[in-house]
Amino acid sequence: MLYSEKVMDHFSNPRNVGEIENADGVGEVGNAKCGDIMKIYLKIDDGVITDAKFNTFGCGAAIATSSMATEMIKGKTIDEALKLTNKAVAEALDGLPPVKMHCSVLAEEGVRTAMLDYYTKRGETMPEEYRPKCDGDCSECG
Amino acid sequence: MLYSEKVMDHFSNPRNVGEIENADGVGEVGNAKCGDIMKIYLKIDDGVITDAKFNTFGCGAAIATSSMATEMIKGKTIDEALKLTNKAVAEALDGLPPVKMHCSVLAEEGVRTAMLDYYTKRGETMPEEYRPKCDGDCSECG
Amino acid sequence: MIIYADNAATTKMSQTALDAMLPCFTEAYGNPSSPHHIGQEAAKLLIAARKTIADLIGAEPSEIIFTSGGSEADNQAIVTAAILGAKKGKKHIISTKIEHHAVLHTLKKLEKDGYEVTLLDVHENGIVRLEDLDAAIRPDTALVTIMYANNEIGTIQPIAEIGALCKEKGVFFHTDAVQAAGHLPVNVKEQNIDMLSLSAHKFHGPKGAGVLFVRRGIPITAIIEGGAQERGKRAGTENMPAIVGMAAAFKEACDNMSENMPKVQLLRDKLIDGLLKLDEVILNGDREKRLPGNVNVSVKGIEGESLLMMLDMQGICASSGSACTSGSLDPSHVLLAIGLIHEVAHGSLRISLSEYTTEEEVDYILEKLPPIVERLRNMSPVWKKMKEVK
Amino acid sequence: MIIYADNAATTKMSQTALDAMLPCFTEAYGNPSSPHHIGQEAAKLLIAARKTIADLIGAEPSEIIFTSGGSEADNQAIVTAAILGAKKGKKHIISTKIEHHAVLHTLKKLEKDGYEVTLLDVHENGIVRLEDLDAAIRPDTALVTIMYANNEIGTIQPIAEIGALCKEKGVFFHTDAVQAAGHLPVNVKEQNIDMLSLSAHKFHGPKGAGVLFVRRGIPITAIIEGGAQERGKRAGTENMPAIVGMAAAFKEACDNMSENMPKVQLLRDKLIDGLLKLDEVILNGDREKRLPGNVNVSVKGIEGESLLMMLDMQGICASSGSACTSGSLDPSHVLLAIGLIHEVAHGSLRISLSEYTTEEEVDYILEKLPPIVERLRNMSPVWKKMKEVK
Ligand SMILES: Cc1ncc(COP(=O)(O)O)c(C=O)c1O
Ligand SMILES: Cc1ncc(COP(=O)(O)O)c(C=O)c1O
Repeated sequence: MLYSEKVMDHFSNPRNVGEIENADGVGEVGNAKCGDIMKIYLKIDDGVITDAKFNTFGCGAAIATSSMATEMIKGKTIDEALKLTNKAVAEALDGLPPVKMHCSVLAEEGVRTAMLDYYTKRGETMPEEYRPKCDGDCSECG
Repeated sequence: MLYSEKVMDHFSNPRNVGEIENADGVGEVGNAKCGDIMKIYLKIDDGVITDAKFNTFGCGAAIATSSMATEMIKGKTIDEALKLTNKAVAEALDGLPPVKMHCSVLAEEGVRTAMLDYYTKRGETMPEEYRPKCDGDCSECG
Repeated sequence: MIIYADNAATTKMSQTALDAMLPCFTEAYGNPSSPHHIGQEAAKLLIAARKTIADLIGAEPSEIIFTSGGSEADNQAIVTAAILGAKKGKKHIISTKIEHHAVLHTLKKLEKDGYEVTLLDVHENGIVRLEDLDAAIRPDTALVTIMYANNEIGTIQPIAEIGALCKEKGVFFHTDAVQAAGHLPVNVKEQNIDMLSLSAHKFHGPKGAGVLFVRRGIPITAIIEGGAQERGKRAGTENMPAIVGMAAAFKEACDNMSENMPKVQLLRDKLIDGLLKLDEVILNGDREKRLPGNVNVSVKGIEGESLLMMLDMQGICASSGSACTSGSLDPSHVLLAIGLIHEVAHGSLRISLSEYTTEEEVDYILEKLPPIVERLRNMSPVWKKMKEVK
Repeated sequence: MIIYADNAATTKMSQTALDAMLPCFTEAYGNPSSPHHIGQEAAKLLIAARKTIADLIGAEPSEIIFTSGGSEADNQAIVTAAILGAKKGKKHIISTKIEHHAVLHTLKKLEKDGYEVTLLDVHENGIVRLEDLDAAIRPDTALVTIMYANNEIGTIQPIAEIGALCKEKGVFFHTDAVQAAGHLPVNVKEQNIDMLSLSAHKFHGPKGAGVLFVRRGIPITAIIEGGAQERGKRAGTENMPAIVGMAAAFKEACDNMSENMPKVQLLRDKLIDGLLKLDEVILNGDREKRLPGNVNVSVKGIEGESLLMMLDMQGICASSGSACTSGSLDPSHVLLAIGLIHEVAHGSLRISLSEYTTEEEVDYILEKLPPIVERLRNMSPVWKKMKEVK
């Protein structure tokens, strides 16, 4: 497996673990069948992500990517956060083993799904290109 | 391969190497194609084998069985010598590896072929049951 | 503290085995096929190793083939039986859903070649139903291959009964004894085993050596062709150090089995009891018919790999499912076969002990595990949902 | 004095290789598939070994498959090409009459499965004729497999030319480099090699480890099925100590090749010159295009095994024909293929040197051999007949 030190750091000391009461956006992706579920909570004030938290059931990479993704979007504007890609998350972790790349996809999708919830709650439509594509079947990004 | 000590002894100090001038019986068996040729010389006085010598081209077992066979028939009567079997030679050597059993057959056949020569030279007929059977194709006894 | 508790994946070499091997590197380094004395020294060691192993399983030396490990032995056993069967028009093979991939994947290959494979279901504890086996055997059954003990959940099959049934029905019986050898008694005669595989590195022997036992009279198919080694049934210069080390390790394991295994079993039971005290932890496999060193639980609400990693950070080396399948995304086929749902299968933890494990180590595991479980559950949406539902 | 001069059969382990292996037994004994730190320590060693070997032959790490030895690698390479070929309706394979049995017997098995095999003749010196190869390649040729250097007579084939020809014709080229690796330069790119086999114990590495190089893009067929080791192309827990030892030995051999091999060659030439001074002794194989350590002569009028045994009693370990074929009654197929009559083939003597051989040892051989030859000739009816005829 050989995780990078960054992955190990985010796995053993995950940032932003928890829930946000009355979050402005909540997204849950993955499924237990595949062994990974991420639930992302966002607090958004004036178009800026002021807080992000997560709960994750999953492997080391799933926890580390959740931690890193929430770190990366905190303090960002919605537009910036929407542009977060799985590659960027993986790179920020100094890479992931090939069999674990799907975890970074899950993190990207988690953020977007929470965003979709935010847009929906506000009765707005999310820009098409940033809508989550994951149908929960992890074999696709494996 | 794992030869017995007896085989090693008869190989490294073969008894009765040589030729007998004007031998009473000479027999050559085996062929170079198979890698073994034995030539046995007998001196026979009054129905007793008074001397036996051999020349052998062949493996360690071929040399050891030649040596042992000539040892075993020296001093024996013709009748006794005819009864020498390959098994007896192999046993006297404390056994031979399975792939080398054909060498003991060669030794038996060598003695009998020399005997046949002796009978023929004297214009006598050799008892049917002791006639050499080897046709020189060693694959048969391999 | 470093605790190696992944002995089902591989074991640490025994010093006895290592000591036996070393001369093969530096002195008796010859090729046993070479007729000179350095080669013949190796040949003697080879003969001795073969006899040692044969004696320990109730076989003849000529019934032992040295392979590179358990997988190769499994492959060769199955291919041998398949080819023999095909000659008699028998192209049906029976196995179970919980075999090692070395068996299952070989069977899958045979299916592509026109063989028909029946994979028996198992009880919830992982044990095969003899009546199912009985019912599955057909006139065209070429082979029954059922593992002696499972590598994940440790379940021990009723091998002697299976052997007797196969004998009665006139069907070849192969058992993958890779996890059992050195830990449980093996006697191919008494247990009516026609073919058996074992692997040295599972009983403190070296990696790279295994044995295929094939009862005399069964014509063996080589899967590696070449030189005349192993009576032409397995080509390639013999891995002498590993073979010699395997024989030494196997002898040591078998000689001390009746003394060591009850001790290992006590530790196992202490560990199982301790783990089952935790909330929502279940034991996988049978409580009694279980390898002395095997502990396998599912810790609900968390995923195995993250649990392993946290244990590893505490110095505890364990496993989740078979070592061979890590890197795959699917949960273990064995856990699914005993009826676990995916979610619970993902949360499995295998702790496999050996005669080198100490009680102190078991206590340490029992001390370190609960806070880790709590921490992971605290960040698990699955766990939270479970608790809400209740 | 004990002189090991059977390095073509197997070699003594290098201390460097042994030192590299030992930690795999006692510390990094984990299974590289295990995610915990003891397993991952092994995984790191596995990655490093793969890279070391890949670099030394001009390949990528992903093109290296670890096997249990040269025979397995040969089998797998040929089966891989055969299966690929069959998918395209190509069922013709070209090889030579002087290949190792690992190749020849695999080809024989394929013949039974409906493949057609052309075995090229060789020149008297053992070298393949490129024009014969060119003529033999057909539209349905799936594979050309020609050994880099012969294990009996040491003849080196024009591998780069063969590779270029195969590339031009669009045919896969496998070379059995078991005798060449570590002794002659190998570069799979420059030499246009698609598949290559090597075996660790032929270059002072451990027994039980080999490599199959397969160029990227060629789909490999597993011959041992099971776990996902070696990207699913070779199942079975990796033989870590042997793999690590192999990499260390190969690096050592390649790094010192340009320094060591000329020295070995000088000794070889001294030995050949000395032997050819004897009456009715002929050199088998090519004088120039020859492995640095290989000496193979036929001593007319005597048989090889008895010669070996007498040499052995003087402490000299040599061989007659391939070590793998000892125990058989037939003279070496290689010696027959270069045109020797049976009688002369039976009298062959192979003395294979290595970088561990000293000049003193060569002198000792040259001193001890003549009286032995004389003694055996004195009791040889074949020799006497030869001398009478002359
Ligand atoms: C040319 C050649 N190919 C293949 C092999 C087989 O290698 P191994 O014995 O390591 O399987 C050998 C050695 O025996 C050889 O010399
Ligand atoms: C039950 C079982 N069978 C077969 C194997 C394969 O053995 P090896 O890895 O030695 O080839 C293993 C271990 O991985 C096993 O546990």
